[in-house]
Amino acid sequence: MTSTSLPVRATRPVAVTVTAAEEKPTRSRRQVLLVVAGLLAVIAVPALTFPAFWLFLAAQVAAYAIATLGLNVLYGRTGQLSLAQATFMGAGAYTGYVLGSRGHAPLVQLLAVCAVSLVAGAVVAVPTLRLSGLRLALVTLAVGELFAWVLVHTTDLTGGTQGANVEPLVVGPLDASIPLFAYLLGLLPALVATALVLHLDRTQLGRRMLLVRDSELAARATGVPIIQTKIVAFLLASVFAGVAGWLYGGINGFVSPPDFNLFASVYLLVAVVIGGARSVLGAWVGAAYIVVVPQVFTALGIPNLYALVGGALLALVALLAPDGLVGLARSAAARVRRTA
Amino acid sequence: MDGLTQVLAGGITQGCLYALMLLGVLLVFQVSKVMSFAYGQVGMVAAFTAWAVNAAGVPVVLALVLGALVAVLLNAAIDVVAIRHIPSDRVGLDLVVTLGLFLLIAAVMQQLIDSNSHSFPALGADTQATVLGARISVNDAVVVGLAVVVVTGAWLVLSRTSLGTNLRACAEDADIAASTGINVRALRTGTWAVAGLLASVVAVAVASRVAVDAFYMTSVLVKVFIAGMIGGLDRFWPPLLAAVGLGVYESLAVATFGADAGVPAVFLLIIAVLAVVPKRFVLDTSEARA
Amino acid sequence: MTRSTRSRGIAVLALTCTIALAGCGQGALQKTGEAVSASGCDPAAVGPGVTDTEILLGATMPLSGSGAAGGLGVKRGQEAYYKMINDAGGVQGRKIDVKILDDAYDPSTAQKQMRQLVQNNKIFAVSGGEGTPNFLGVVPFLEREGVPAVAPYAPSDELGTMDKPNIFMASVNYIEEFDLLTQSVLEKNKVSKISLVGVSGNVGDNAKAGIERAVAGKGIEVDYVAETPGTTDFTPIASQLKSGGADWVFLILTNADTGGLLKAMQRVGYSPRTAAWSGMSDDSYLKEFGSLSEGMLVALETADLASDDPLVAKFRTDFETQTGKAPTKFDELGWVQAQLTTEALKRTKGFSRPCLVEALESMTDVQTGILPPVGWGPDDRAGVDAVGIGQIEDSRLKVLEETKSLTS
Amino acid sequence: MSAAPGISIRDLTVAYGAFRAIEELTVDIPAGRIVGVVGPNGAGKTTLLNAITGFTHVSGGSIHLDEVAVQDWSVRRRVGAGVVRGFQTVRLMERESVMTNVLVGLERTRQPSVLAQLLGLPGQPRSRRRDLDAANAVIERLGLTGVVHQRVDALPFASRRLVEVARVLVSRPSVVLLDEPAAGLDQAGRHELAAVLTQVHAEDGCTMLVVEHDVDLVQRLCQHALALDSGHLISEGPPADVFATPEVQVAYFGRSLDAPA
Repeated sequence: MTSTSLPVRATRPVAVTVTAAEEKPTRSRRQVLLVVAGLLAVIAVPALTFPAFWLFLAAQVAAYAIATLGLNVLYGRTGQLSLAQATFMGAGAYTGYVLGSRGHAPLVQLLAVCAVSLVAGAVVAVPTLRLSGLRLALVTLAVGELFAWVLVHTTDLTGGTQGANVEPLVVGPLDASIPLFAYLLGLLPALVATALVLHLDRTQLGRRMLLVRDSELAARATGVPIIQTKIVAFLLASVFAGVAGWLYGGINGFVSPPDFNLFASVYLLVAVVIGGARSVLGAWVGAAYIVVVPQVFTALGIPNLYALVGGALLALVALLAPDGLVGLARSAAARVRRTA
Repeated sequence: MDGLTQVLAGGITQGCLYALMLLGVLLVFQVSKVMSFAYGQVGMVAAFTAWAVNAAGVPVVLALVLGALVAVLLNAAIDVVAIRHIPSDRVGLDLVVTLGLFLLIAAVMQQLIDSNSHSFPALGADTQATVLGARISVNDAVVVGLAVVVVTGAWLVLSRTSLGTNLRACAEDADIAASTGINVRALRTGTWAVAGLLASVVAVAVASRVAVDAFYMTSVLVKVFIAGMIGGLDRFWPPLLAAVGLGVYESLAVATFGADAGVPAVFLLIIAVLAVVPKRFVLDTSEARA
Repeated sequence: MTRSTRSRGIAVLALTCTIALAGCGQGALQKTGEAVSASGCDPAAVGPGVTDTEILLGATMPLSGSGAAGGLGVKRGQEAYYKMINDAGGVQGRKIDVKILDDAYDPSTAQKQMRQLVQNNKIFAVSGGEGTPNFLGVVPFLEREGVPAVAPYAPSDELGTMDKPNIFMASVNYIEEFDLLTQSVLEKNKVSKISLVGVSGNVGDNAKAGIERAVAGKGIEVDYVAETPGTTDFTPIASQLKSGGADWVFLILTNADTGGLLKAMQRVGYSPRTAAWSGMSDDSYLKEFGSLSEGMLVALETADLASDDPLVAKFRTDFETQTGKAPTKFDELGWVQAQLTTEALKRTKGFSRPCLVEALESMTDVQTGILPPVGWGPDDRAGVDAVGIGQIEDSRLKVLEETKSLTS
Repeated sequence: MSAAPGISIRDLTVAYGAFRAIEELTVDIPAGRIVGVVGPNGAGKTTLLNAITGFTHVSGGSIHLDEVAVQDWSVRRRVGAGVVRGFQTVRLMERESVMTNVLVGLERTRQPSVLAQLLGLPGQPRSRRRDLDAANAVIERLGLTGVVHQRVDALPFASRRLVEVARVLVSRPSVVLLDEPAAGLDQAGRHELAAVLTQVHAEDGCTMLVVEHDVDLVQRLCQHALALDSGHLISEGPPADVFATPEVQVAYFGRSLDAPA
């Protein structure tokens, strides 16, 4: 084997086995246990210590995390800017409401929500498969405005501008009107969604998405089915958003058109970009931002600050820190490790 | 259908407003290859500032000039502070950054002034005459006249003057333009400033017909982008005519299907057009060249 | 342990531990609010939001956006009344604190704000409110949490009945109001066609039902244009009304939107006779849009500010001493809401919500001067049943018929 | 098609409007050899490469791999058949690791269905193991083992060039087309690249087409060379002979080397 004397920068030896490298650097057993323990703590703290109101907020964070994970796949990984992520949340929420108010079981609601989101996602994705950039953003914006118009003009079905009172979600023993159960009802699907996106990271489909985001030319040259990859990303995002909307409705007990309008879609984008468009942890940080920060600013008496800070952060983080806050934290931690 | 001339007159006036604003969008796109979601808000800042200053006692004309000045400086600042720092390989980043500015500018204005909507001085919208069975106000006439004058003026500047050729050179290839001594940065920021002026004129005209608040220009901007997409952003006359056509189309839809029909009519159009119109109209990704 | 099996391990571990937690969760287990039972007043029990020195009340109303005029007035009126009561020693030895949050006339924001008031700030009861669509957004939540609401200004056929036992209304719903308004228009004018422009949803539908009840069998055509809150461009609606050619246009929109529509109608050259809900009787509306509303007939829910009724006179002097300004119609509305809430707090035997409900049900024939006599009972939540009629002449309100009971 | 097909081009024409980038080109690229494509700027080198890979539409003539006519095949179909290319300006996933960038090159090999991948159905671990082994093999051969988990944007330019080459080679293609792979490398880097490509070619045995300016590199790396000038073939044969022919020198240096200065 020829000795390679290429001028490779002298890098600190990463703990990697000599011969076959894994997909991701394998961490030592101690690190693995640390991560697992940390995760359990984060999950257990709200359940044990939070008062009812903040436990309810934690449940909403979990529901929103599924929507931001969907946008993480569509925008963060595949680079497709959609301004209709909240619209698909609305489709899921109202499907759940219409079926729930007619006495259908939660499982039936969930299946219907996934079906409606898939169909809605396909209807939007297929005709726009050649579009990207501004054109895709404009079409998704138009779909959102049409959805809002339909909601307002179907008052007897959806409650129109008045909004709709959604029966709290009851799945087996878990009744969403009790905050702890609401937290669990939001958390379990969110963990499944998180595992799915983490798993996506280790599949060829995940890599196709990243290549489509970074260079469609290279994607063509390696034989990646670009259109199919975009559609799969779009459908994943719309189903994730549909389920998130359904859970939001079931937990919040009330849905109305402004919850799913253009600004809601923009704030979902703010969340994903601030958290870190490509990182799963970033999607959760973004979801927490969307739910908790408005409450804080309202408590401070200046609700308008949420839009102000959101706008400023979206512009700044997108420009200066492409990997978002989580990315910054990781590189800071890495730098600390390197100097320590 | 009685009042057809009224519907057409209203449509053409609205279309001229879209065309005037689209001219700003086209100039900016040619020079910076960027679409700014915050462009509507720049116009809103002009009108809202003018309203606030006027409400505080300053005469209307001075208030309008002040508002326009703020808008011009703001749009130029957006180019200098944000747009210049967008790395060319990050496709679509201009949308995300300007979406952030869209939210930021609205929130700042709500903080400085308020989040209510206010009625704007009529600027001649109430003094009307009936021409060919349609009620035309002074405001309408000014808008249409201004649109015709400004658009043809811009056409002449672009096609016949050295400034025009410099602009087009910048659009084609900034590096080559820079190599021939054109100060590309100054020209770009200057174009953004002119676009700011156009946006403030349109925003004031729209405010005089409707009302002014922090978000009233959003739907106008979306329709302007739609017209730009239909006509093609790298051309001149087709998109501007598409803008006027969109105004008439919208006005006809409202007249025939009632007030509620405006929103769906426009947005169904954009989905149909964008999904069908071939992609070559707009070079979205800068790496289109193999 | 390769990477892939490890992450599956995490998921399984997380699931088992959270299920285990479900068993041992503490305070957050029961439903957040106890179910309200009218008869269960236990004087010893102390409800949320009450301490030995303070009673915390809450409400949401539009303090920004197109409905701001109404919300700001009601807030001023309530705070002025509570300040007067607190200066005089409060109620049963406790000061009253009211926390009023902005809901921008939007059901979704109202619902979020009310959840914060009830679950986070732990208010004892809801003191009044302004605007129907926003309040209707919080009603399901208040019912679930068992929080009583006193005299919210949210006229609607969905409220004021026993299927919403927590909501004690003190205003006639829009079906009655527009029924009476249309009757008084028909008494004095020859009407061929009526166009109604109303806030889309329950408010507009109620107004339309009221008009149709009044014109039943009289061969008068009625058409209805729904307006989505937040509309800024009224030219399309104005031109649609003009092509409809009605000689009377009835309006039930927020103050700012009503002004916007009247301006647009003037611009397209359409000037029919107009009539509207009681919001147009407020001074801020008259000041800004009075010139556009010449001859407009307006329903009246509260007494005329210039009335010589001693109780109204006392209100005027009290309000001026508290705020140093003359009251407007919405100030008057806020003042009476606080007055009714305080009356219930004075009467309640114990400071738990069931006791407050019992006190409210004991209030029959309460004379405030501002509203017609207010009366509730174990199965009566309507409160009042009277509407007056006024007319706008050169930007000032002239009372044609005082607020008299519909039934008498 | 064999593991290293010959590429036979018959009067190939590629025109952009009136401009003919390649005109009536007829040439046989020998199977299983490393072939250099040389010529001044604008000679049509990259256009030839684009035509073979399907990125540019062919106005006339034919391209055969062994006996199979491919000029009408889509890019994706050609890639599936093993015709894989690199780019003049490196196109990688900048914020991803070297391993991810190399693994994506296995796209053209049999991959489980989208649904199977999404749900992690059985059959995944086996194909993942196979992909990882292939990636590790080429990473080791190109000396990138030390930086396998580093983000590409943290690597020096030379290593990033090698990562793209690794992505091209990982699926063991039958035809490899590289567009100025040594551009931007210093002398040592060029020699190293030539050594690596020669060694990989010797082991894998594919037909390799390298568009390159550097005369020394072509002579060191290529077993055969084609010289193009404004769309025409002006010389063909072993690199030393090609660079000796007067027409090539005129095209390259503006005059014949041995003519008086």
